[in-house]
Amino acid sequence: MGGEITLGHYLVLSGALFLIGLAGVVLRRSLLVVMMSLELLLNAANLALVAVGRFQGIPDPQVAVFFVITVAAAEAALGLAILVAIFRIKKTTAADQMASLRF
Amino acid sequence: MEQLFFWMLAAGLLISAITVVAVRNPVTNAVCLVSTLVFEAALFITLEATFMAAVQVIVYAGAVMVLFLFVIMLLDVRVEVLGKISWLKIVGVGLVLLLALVGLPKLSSVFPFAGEALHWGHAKVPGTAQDLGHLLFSAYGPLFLTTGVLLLVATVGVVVLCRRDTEA
Amino acid sequence: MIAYSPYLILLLPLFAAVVTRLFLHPFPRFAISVSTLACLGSFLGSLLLLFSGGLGSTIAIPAVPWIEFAGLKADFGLLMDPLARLMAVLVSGIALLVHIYSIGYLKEDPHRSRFFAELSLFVFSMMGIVLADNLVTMFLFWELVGLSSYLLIGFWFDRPPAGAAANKAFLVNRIGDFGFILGILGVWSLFGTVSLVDLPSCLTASPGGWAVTAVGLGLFCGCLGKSAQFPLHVWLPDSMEGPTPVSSLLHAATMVVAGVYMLIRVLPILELSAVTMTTIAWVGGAMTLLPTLIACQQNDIKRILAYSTLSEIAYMVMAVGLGVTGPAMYHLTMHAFFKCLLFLAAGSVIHGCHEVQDIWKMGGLGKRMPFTAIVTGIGTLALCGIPPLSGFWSKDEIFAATAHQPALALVSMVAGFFTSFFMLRLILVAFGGSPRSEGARHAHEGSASLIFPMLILAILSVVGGFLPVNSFLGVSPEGTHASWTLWVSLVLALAGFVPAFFIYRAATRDPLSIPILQGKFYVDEFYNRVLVANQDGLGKLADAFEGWVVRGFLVRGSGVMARAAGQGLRLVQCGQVQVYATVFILGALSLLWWILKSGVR
Amino acid sequence: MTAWLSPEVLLVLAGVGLILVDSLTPRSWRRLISPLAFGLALGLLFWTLWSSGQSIPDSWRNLFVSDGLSSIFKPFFVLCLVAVSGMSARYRLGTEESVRAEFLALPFFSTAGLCLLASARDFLAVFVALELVSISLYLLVAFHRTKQASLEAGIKLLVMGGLSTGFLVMGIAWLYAAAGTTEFTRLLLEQAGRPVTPALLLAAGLVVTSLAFKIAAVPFHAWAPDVYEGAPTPITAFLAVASKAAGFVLLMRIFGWGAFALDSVGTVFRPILLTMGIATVTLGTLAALPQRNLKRLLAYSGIAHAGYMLLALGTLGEAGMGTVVAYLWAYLFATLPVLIFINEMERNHGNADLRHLDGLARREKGAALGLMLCFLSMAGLPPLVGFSVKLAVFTTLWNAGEMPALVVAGFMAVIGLGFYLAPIRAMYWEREADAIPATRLPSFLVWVLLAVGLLNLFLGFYPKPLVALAERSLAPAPLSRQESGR
Amino acid sequence: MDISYLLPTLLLLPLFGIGLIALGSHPRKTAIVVSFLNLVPGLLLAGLVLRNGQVLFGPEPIPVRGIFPFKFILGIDGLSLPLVGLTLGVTLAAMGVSRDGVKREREYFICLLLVGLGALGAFLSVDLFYFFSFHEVALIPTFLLLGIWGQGDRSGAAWRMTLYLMFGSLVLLVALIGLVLSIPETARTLDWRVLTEALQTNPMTADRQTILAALLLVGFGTLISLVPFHSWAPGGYASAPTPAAMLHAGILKKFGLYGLLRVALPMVPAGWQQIWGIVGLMLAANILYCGLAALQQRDFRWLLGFSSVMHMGTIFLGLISGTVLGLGGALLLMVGHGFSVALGFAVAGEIHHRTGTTWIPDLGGLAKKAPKLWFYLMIATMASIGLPSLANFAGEILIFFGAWASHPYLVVIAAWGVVLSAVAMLRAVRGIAFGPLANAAESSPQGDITGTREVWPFAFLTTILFVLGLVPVLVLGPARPVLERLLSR
Repeated sequence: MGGEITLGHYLVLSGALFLIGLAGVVLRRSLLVVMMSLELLLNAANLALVAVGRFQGIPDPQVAVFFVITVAAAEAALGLAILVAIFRIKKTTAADQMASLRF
Repeated sequence: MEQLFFWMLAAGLLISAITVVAVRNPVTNAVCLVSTLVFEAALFITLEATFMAAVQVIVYAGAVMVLFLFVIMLLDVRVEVLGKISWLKIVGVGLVLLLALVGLPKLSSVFPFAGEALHWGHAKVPGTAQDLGHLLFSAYGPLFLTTGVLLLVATVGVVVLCRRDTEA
Repeated sequence: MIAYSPYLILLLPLFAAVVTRLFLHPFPRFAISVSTLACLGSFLGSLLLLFSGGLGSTIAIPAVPWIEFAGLKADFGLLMDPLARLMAVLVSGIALLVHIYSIGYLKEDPHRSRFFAELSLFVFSMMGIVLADNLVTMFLFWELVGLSSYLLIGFWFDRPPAGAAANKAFLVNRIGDFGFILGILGVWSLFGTVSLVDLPSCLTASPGGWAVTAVGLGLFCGCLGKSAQFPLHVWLPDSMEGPTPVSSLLHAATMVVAGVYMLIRVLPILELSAVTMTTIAWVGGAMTLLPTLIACQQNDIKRILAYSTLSEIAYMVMAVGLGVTGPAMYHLTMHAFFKCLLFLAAGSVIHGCHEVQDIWKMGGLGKRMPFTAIVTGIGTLALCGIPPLSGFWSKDEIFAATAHQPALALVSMVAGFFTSFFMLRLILVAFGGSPRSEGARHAHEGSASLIFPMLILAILSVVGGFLPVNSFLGVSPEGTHASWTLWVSLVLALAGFVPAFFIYRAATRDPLSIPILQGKFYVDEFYNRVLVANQDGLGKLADAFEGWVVRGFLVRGSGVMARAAGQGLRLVQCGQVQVYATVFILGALSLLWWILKSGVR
Repeated sequence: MTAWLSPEVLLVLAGVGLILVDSLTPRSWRRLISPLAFGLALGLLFWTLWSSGQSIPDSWRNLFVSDGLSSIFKPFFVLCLVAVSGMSARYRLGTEESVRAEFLALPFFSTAGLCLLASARDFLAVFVALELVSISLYLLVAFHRTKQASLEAGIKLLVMGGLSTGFLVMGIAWLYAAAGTTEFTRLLLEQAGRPVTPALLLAAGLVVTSLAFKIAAVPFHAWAPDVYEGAPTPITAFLAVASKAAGFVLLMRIFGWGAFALDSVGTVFRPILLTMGIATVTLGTLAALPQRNLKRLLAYSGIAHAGYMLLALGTLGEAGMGTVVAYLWAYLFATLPVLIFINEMERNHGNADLRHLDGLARREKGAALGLMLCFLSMAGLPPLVGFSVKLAVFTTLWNAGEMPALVVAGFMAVIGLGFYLAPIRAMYWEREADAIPATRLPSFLVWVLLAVGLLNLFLGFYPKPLVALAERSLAPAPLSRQESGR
Repeated sequence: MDISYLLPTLLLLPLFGIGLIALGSHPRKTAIVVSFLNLVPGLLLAGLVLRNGQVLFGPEPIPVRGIFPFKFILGIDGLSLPLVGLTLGVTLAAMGVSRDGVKREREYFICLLLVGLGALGAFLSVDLFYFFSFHEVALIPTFLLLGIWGQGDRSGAAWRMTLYLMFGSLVLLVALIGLVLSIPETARTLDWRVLTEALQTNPMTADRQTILAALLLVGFGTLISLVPFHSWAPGGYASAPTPAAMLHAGILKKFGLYGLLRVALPMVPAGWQQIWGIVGLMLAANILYCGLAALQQRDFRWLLGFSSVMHMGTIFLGLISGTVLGLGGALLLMVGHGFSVALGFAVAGEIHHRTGTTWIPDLGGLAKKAPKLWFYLMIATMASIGLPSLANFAGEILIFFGAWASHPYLVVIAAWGVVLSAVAMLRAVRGIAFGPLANAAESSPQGDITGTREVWPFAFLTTILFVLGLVPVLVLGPARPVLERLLSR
């Protein structure tokens, strides 16, 4: 199983997760999944934070994770609320249906 | 030991994350997201951040994801119809892959301590609820208050956006 | 203050012009009086000046400052040397006669007060040229003469040809002035002064070479325009569109001889270069002959006279080119008398025939207008240089000067032959035979104001030869006389009458038809086709370039480009949030890549 | 004790108070809620002005700082709040009328977040404050939930904002990884005298990305036009002025005094910021040319202005910072009146199409004059204040030797005139008055527009006050360069 | 007695007038009265300048460090005096030929006054910031004047003019920034007197000077419509309402020339040496190209516009002559051209008012129908083609004399330009004034300009043209020491 696990491993992992999140944001039509992908982004950051805190020996990143989770929750709640409102008038959550404002 | 857990969890994490992005059924997406979060919580534990792991499971997997599922059920979202596969998407995926395989290891190597090995029990940082709580209420007190306001705003928002029109 | 009083001869006409133009416009009678009296005053003043302070000497008069700036000094000063004084008398005198003549000639014209205002302005400008003490102010008046002649030629502005002729006159003069101003600039840069008084003393350190030649030719160019010499002669015949008094004033005594006068003034400079002098002499020589040829085939009475004027002035130019100013001035004076007489007579004919100008539509006028016929005859004899009339004496001196240039002498004498030919043609056709038009049948003599000036001029034409012009100028007559010129020229002049008499004795239409002469050697056509058309063509090109390329392509084009770029950028803004996200991510990634590139260095 | 009565606290209290008052009082009192909100905002403005530069509670010191910059910009944000409150009071909510109190209260929270941002000295604080602002803005933008445009704008802002948040958090994580801290001064001290590490640069790059998003710099700008157009106009004003300013305040703070105020970092970021500035100016100007919607026009114009400020900032010198401060104030004075007017226009005509301006000069002379002055100020024509600040930008660029940037900025300023003149042309040239339905503006608004327009003129001729502001914001910087050991 | 407060008075009076008009006084009368009253401080200041050499108002220049180191200083000396006089005179005349009953009268006269005010401020400003800003004050009023009250292709003309001028201004601005930043930071100032001195005692490197000179050339060149930056001018003037065309062509364009004389030439002398060749080409193009284009114009206003552009070339020749003579001639020609072109546009405006067109082929017989108008048309024409005794002639001849030594070829071109302009103008005069009455002229209700009320602006401009032509020392005298100082350094 290779060498020892290092901070680098965790950072790569978090980076990969971040990239997957980005891909989700860009590729998926459903706004619900887009928002899930945004959660992935934050989670990737959380992973990095915790790992860094562990290796740097400081507790502050974990506090940051705490705040991030709070923010993520608020953002998710609000986003879902907007989605519900959108669904009420448009009966869809497809991102490409939301393009009346343009040019 | 560390290696075993890390690789297992990492694989799980990535697989579920890819599933979140790749699968078309929203319920599957949501469930996989939960599993991603749980895997991540497990990874927190490998990093000896037990309290954060608990928060992750309770708040994230517990609360936020339930919210997602609720909405999915509420809206009765169907399986997503595939959009056109445009060159943009192919290029995007290709780029992601390229970056993941080539860029990330290189990128990660630039950070200090990047090569420091993980050994359980040698954590220099306390990860208990008490320690974090102390920090949260003293040094980061103002921010904690601010997050309170933030949640208030979110609450108001949800109420405003999702209320039934009784007056109209 | 009294020292400035000579300025009155200059300012009186100006005053008349301004007052007439601004205040007396609705009152023609007052306008005419003021204008004529001013001219009279100017004439008397000139006479007084001519005889005061001794003949042949220079009177010093303080200058009025105009431009005195950074080394350039150009003031309004009066140069009161004998030449100027004689010229002033001549100009104002002729102008006075023309004024008197015009009173009768334009009795019925509703715009006559404007005419007199313009006439006064002309007198003022002409006196200015004569009296100017430096080249810059001379140029100033030079231009003003151009303006007033423009106004006078275009006096009947509702006749389209008048406008065209006025424009042509002004523009051709402008071309001459173009050379003149460059010549003045050259004088200034070579000799450091533009003052005519200082000029002779500055010439001692003559730089010589091509520069002097160029300067001389530039100055001569001014003369070409104003004195209507080849190749700038085309305006003068056309300018006959103006009222006849104008023709006589402009083309007899004053405007056209300004060029000669100016040449005499700057002669010291011209003499520095033999090339210049030769050029002047030969241009003059050629111009004595060419117009006389053309005149033989012209039918408009005034045009015939105009071509004759071209030829006569060419004699003066030639004389200057030969370096003899005395004969030139002498001829200038004599020419003023008889040519003015001829023009006034022609005016009288036209007036009498109710605006008929074509000699073939006249005929039989000798009986109906005997006085006019007689003075025309006198004028003709004077013009042709038949002794003892005025023209004979002056021409003789010029011919004498050509004695050592036989080619020139020959050309100019042959011109005398043709002059006699066409003048007799004119008299025979217009005054002989029987009337050939309604106007000619009812022809009559004009009023006293028409007769009087003609009478004076006729007397002067007869006795003018005995006036002591040379003593006015303070020079002694040329000593040596090569007598052959006298006889040859006289014989040729008399010989000219013979063919004319036989051809035109009883002709009712022109038996000769020589297209090239009728077409005036096609110089006008050449100008129109080649020069004007080319310049207009360039103008069209510039205008099209301006319209299409500059305004259309560059200006509007850049606007369109900017707008198109804007439209293009809008397309990225397609409304798809995921496209935005892609742009965002790509932007962020390239930013990181850039940082890595420049940071890891 | 008074330290606790900082604007942020009072703003939150006011917001909560508004909601409480609304829910606790009889329904018939509701029409008083708008004046109340406006009054509160106005009161807070005076309080902020009076208490600016006052010290903050001790326990906040490690997260927040009270210095020249914050004391200049807190009033700025509260001034925006006043305008937004006034505009909100006149905004037609339609079916949302029952939640007007929330509509009025939420900007207070958002402003609190902005004020916190203005004095944040720790990236964690930046994150939390920024999220407070963002989340309130997501909500406010989508507030008009029966209007599709509003919702669409909301979801677009949310997606893009979420993305940017992701980058910010990742950046913070990397900052921890690179330096072990997110506190500005410590970051500075940590790195001083050492060769800069790529890790720190990368982290800074991520942070800058999210701030560039905030100020709508190319290529992170794409959300701005759509969101400006879809959002309720008062919120557009808030986004266009306050939120953009906050981004700049942070950029100034991190590049001017804290965190990344190091030459070694600067040499890397200077070309990046300048390039971004050039791109932003160019895109904003060119894309604005074909716009017929006044709100979109303003959005692109705002992008262009961000570009100019970014160019000044990109020189990373004291002069550049001062310029940005002055520019932001000038931008406020030029943009806010126009948005106030657009708010009225939407109230009367339902949208912000340029043709509603036709013949305005005949109907509303004062308002047209005021608007014209504002547009001209935005275009940067002397003697309006917009010119003075553009002059400062050009001067800064020349002084820094950034000729390509200077040339582009100059060219774009000329092209920009092309679209700033469009509304003027509509107001003054186009159709005659009788062809247009007459809807009068309230006279006090006319006076406001005119007064602010003339203020533009006055400040153009006499920019001393702006200079003073700029100098004050620069002068007493506790996180001064000396501290960083240089 | 210190009466330097007359300087701000010059600016405040029009401002006061604008206020009065905005508040409801009779627009045209107010504008005329204000412009007339402004002559009083103008004349007093002229006297003061003649006696003292210069008048200054405002704080003494001290170097100020910071972002905006400018001070509001007004000043007038022998160089700006003629231009201030030009502004006052042309403004008065422009107000005089304006008419009652224009649509949206108030705004119209406010815009006109603003244009005049801007020019006046620019000529009076000692501080480069205000020097620049005041010029721009006129930009938007011009845009509005063209757009609202213009004729023909007013929209295109307005856009073109505004964008062009803005372009020129910005290039100029960049150049000015460059100039100011070329002196050490401790001595930094925007006062052109101090700046000139500083730059002359410590000149910049030649390369830098060259760049700045090129920028200044493009900037000022656009403002004075130097080829190839000229194409806004003819069309703009053709479309502008009469008083606006008078003000802009007569006064505002001179700002660029004034700026060259005041700022550009003395501050970067070595730079100009480097680009003489290009400048010569450009001004030759101005004279020949625009002269030729003028030949082809069939609309009188376009013709005036082109001929005005063409004259800029001649003035420029004076500026680059490098002699006091040439500079003085340029100054004189600036003033003369200002008055004459204003007169020309005033006449064109009257023609347009009477016949509804300035299309020359449609016109004719003006001399018969309206002799007074014809008289002034002749004066304008003669002035513009450099007829002696009018101011333009004196200026031209001085320029020719001044530039002869250094640029003989250009002088030849310029002299030929005089011929070209004569051809163009006289053709137009022939078309307009000579010949039988054209239909357009016959159908018009009014005839000649009559009565003092209509005639005085024309007579006023004509008088000034004659006075300056006959007594050029009025302009040259006070300017001479300034110009000499300018060259001696």
